[in-house]
Amino acid sequence: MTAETSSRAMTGTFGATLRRDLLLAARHPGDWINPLVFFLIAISLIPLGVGPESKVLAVLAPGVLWVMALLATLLSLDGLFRSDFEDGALEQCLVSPSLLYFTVLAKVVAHWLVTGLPLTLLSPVLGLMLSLPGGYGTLCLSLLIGTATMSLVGAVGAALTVSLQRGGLLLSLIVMPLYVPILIFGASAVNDAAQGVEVGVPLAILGAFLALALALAPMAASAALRVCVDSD
Amino acid sequence: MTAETSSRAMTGTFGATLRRDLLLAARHPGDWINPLVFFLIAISLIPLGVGPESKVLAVLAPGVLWVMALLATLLSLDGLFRSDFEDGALEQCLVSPSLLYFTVLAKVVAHWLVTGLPLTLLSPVLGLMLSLPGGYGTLCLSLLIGTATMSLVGAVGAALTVSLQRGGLLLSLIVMPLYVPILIFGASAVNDAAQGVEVGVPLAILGAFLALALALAPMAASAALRVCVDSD
Amino acid sequence: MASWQWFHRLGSPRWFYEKTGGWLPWLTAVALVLLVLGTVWGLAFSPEDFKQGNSYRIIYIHVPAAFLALAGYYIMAVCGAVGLIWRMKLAFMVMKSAAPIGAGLTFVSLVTGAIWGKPTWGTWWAWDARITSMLILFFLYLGIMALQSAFQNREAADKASAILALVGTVNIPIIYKSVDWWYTLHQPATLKLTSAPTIHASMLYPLLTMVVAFYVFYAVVLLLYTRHEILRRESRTGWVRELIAKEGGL
Amino acid sequence: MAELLLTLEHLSCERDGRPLFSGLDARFHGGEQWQVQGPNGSGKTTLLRAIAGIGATARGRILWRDRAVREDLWAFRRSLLYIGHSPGIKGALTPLENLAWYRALSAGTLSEDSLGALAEVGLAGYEDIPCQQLSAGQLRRVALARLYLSSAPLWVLDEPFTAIDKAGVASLEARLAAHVAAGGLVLMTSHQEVTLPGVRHLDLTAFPPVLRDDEEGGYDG
Amino acid sequence: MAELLLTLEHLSCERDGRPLFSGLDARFHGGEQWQVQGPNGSGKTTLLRAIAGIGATARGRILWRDRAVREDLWAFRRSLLYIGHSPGIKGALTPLENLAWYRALSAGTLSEDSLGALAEVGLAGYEDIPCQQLSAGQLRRVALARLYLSSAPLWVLDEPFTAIDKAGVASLEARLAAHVAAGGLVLMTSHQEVTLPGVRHLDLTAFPPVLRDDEEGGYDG
Ligand code: HEM
Ligand SMILES: Nc1ncnc2c1ncn2[C@@H]1O[C@H](COP(=O)(O)OP(=O)(O)OP(=O)(O)O)[C@@H](O)[C@H]1O
Ligand SMILES: Nc1ncnc2c1ncn2[C@@H]1O[C@H](COP(=O)(O)OP(=O)(O)OP(=O)(O)O)[C@@H](O)[C@H]1O
Ligand SMILES: [Mg+2]
Ligand SMILES: [Mg+2]
Repeated sequence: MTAETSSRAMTGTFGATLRRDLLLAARHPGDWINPLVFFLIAISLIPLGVGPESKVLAVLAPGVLWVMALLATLLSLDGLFRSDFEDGALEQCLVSPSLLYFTVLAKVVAHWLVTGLPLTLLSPVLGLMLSLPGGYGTLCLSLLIGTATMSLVGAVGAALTVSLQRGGLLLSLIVMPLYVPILIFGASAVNDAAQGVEVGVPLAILGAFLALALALAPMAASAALRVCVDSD
Repeated sequence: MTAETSSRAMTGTFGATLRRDLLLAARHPGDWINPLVFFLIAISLIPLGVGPESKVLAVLAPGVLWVMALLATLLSLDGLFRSDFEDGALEQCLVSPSLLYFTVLAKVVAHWLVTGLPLTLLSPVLGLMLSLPGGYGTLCLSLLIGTATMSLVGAVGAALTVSLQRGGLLLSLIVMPLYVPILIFGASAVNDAAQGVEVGVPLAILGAFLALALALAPMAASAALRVCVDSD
Repeated sequence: MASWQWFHRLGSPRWFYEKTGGWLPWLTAVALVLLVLGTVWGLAFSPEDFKQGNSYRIIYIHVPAAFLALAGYYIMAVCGAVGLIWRMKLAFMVMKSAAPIGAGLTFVSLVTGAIWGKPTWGTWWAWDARITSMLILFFLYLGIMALQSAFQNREAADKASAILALVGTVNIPIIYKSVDWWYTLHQPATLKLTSAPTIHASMLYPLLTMVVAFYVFYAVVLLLYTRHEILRRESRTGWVRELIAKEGGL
Repeated sequence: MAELLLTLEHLSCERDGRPLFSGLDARFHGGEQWQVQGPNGSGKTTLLRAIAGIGATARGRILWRDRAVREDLWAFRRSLLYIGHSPGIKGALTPLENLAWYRALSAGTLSEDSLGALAEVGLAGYEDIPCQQLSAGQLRRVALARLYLSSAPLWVLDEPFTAIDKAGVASLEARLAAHVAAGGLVLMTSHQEVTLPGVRHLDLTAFPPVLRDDEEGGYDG
Repeated sequence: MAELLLTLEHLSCERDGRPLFSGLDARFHGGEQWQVQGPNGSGKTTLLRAIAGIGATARGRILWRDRAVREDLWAFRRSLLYIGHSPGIKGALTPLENLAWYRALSAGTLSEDSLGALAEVGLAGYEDIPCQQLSAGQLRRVALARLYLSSAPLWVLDEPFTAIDKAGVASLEARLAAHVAAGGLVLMTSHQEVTLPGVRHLDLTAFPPVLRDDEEGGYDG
């Protein structure tokens, strides 16, 4: 009941939920492999549609890599709260004495660890496939920050659509406009880096977005969960 | 019991299922509006990633339009049998005396009417936004045939993944390779048309794909449903 | 508690319905007069633009619509916040009504812009910074409407879309700034808009009239939508039944 | 009355390689009502689904009127009404629309009087309300309305009384009794007390699983 | 024993604008066991969820130990064990892992002896099997194992006996009786016969919905 025990209980929730979600990801490898595969395939479709000239592809590469990473993140978001909602675990979170904030934060961190991070690690390979001329380090760094921000912002959308039967595409609709700034700065950082220009500013701005999202998104998502869990 | 009454029963199933699915789409407008919106938004993201120069965009336009139409179809497929599976209607189809073939065919036709067709009708507007220089008629025609084929082929994937909790992305993985030929001929038809070249051949090949899919896909999907409905 | 009386009453759909019934005719009249005045002035009496000829006259619709599209989003979001904080049902009703109107105005400004673009730029569409931001604003509106309609449960629909609207307000300035930045980064030299200062006073006054007219017009439409929404939501309550009985079925 | 309808010959089921029961032999006649019993996880649902032909996990033979079911699937399915755990009702459609679709699917084995059937299950007045606005029990009632429409002789019902209140259970039991009296056959499970006169019990624990030592045949079904 | 724990003051609920019940006043004391009754669709689930604080569809006041629940949510949630329709069990995790997460979530109100609790609900030997391989009843048993761990005084149980076989129901009833004997309070629904001595009944049909005629306030909550 004291502040101290309660704060211990909070970190307990965070750790236990993070551990649980990572365990779930380990048991269902599809959950984190699928976004990767989507990223891979969607990018390989581009040369099939646009044509194989590497000069054209090099111009496209930063934009296409970022757009597809964005779409892959977006599509993986639908599962963030969905399965917990369907099997009733989410309503147990709502009635439990733990702060929902930490549960949500833990779920988002787990989500990023199993989608954003592997996506980032895969991106240089796909950059090669699209003949990206340079800036591989910036590509990774920008995706690292960007995917984390996208997981956070996306959690709000996932929470808002959790009780809707086919929320997946609605989620895209809600969240995509919010991703525009991230996409713009991320893609242009890679573009600049590929042309050898200084990229401090866009990366710093991406970092600022991340800080903002970290402060606000879990709160908004918790509020959204409380509102939406009872209704369909 | 005679062949005649049974054939009447079959067309009855087809008609009733088609009507039911269209009714469901009318009651849940999100189901068919969402893929459209995805198409719209995903295409609008491309300039944000790649840059606004209309010359660059014009080169990309046919490929990007086709890739995004393909992704939109793909994402809408997950719901094709999913909700019927979850609420038990699918197992009722399996135990009913009607041929599953007609039920599946009706569901695919309904799916195309509410996703492929509107997507096709929207595509010229998006072509304009990407500064597609010409070939709007070919764009529509190729998408019309292509989306129908994709709905049919996708039904097999949707059936195979119906019992998997988060089949969505696995579905993409299964179905995307099958879509590659459609994408190649579709995009190159539009590309040719934009440059004023004759497009009879790729369109004819697309038509042949459609005929083939029409003959085989509903059968394969029915078989897949029988196998997959009981297992998770 | 007494000082909150007015606030309580403001929150009552019935009070709102009865009060606005009186305002509506006046507002409608003002909107019509201003619209007619602005249109006639703008179309018939203001001079031709020396570069664009008569095609520029579409700004008399385009610019007011664009202004209101943005303002409408904030009106909607503020209503959402009021609804969430004070649990005021009326605010949610206004918010729900504001979404389609705002989306419609955004759409009008996009379409008139496109129509204007054809004679001036020779293309229907270009990824100009303002146009792009407008398009994204349109998506934000669509998202809110889609979310609103996806819920079966009205209360959840209201609260969920209010949360989304608030998240959107945090984002809109960021989106505008980043699209600006993106555009200046890539800006192709081929396109140049006629910039604001070149607008001559004789063009500006009718434009201002139209802007005011659009604001009043917006208020009228918003009231109509909200009143309709009130009737639908309160259709089970006594006063609406009485009203319907009195008016002999709507 | 005593016509032999359904025969199970040496039926065994397993889930994920774990055998549930084996060597199940049983003969079901018209005019009988059977309750499959067993504790949680003993395989009741699995057995009923195997009989209905969903899931390919059974080995052994299932005969309908002395012919293997697979030889004349169509005839068997026309004779079967299966209602499982999930009600199979679309939330966006009204009860009437849901039943209309089932009628189309049934190839003539469901009669037309949906309104009457809905009244029988206590949903008069709910005919035109989207089903997602119904409670758990009301939703099941929509699914069970088919009991008042079906002319199929074999009814396979997996926990039909779940979420149904007492008055509802009593009227459903009366309906089952009427079906049985008309020469039909009912196979059901229920963890609640079933108060039907003459109900017979099939206890799954009487057919304990044996670990198959050899897999000679390698055929299933 | 007779400590006043939970008070409902003039509670009304509606779903989608359709009122379910209204003017519900009730006082629940420690050492009591209440069964909420009413036919299908009368709003039992809605009431229990409103008490647990899920869904904002209730108007009226809910007091816990004479303080409005909203004023000290944390204390109320520490005193509450809610088990709803859905078991809330992850199929990919084992029963032990599921319970471990619930313990972390419970801020100290669940004790540690998961193994013992699983044995009590008859799942000894199933501790390390992924829950998706359990039957409907076994899954519910995992959820109900929390009854053997919880030190919360208020238990809100929505149809806890669904899909549980007879032996299971009997032992759960014994557990509920022990909780009540220790001064706890149980609120539950069940369409099955509950054979607990001294169970009280709250009949929702006694609080018929009234159409609210005025909405002067415009506030809900
Ligand atoms: C789809 C296309 C277009 C959209 C969405 C659009 C959007 C907007 C918006 C949002 C505003 C008012 C906001 C502001 O003042 O910054 C505006 C004002 C204006 N637009 Fe457009 N526009 C479009 C096309 C055009 C075209 C083709 C032209 C002219 C060649 C044009 C010329 C102007 C002018 C002159 C103003 C008012 C002056 C000003 O405030 O800068 N617009 N437009
Ligand atoms: N989807 C599944 N995957 C793997 N195993 C399963 C699955 N569903 C059930 N089982 C296993 O099969 C066995 C039988 O399950 P079944 O559902 O037939 O039991 P039941 O007798 O209907 O039980 P209940 O009374 O709880 O409904 C159970 O022991 C369970 O462990
Ligand atoms: N998701 C929902 N949306 C709208 N209305 C609903 C929803 N769920 C239930 N209802 C309505 O609310 C009413 C009460 O439902 P509730 O689930 O509380 O009933 P219940 O007493 O628990 O019934 P049961 O015994 O069938 O479980 C029902 O009449 C139903 O029509
Ligand atoms: Mg079962
Ligand atoms: Mg209930």
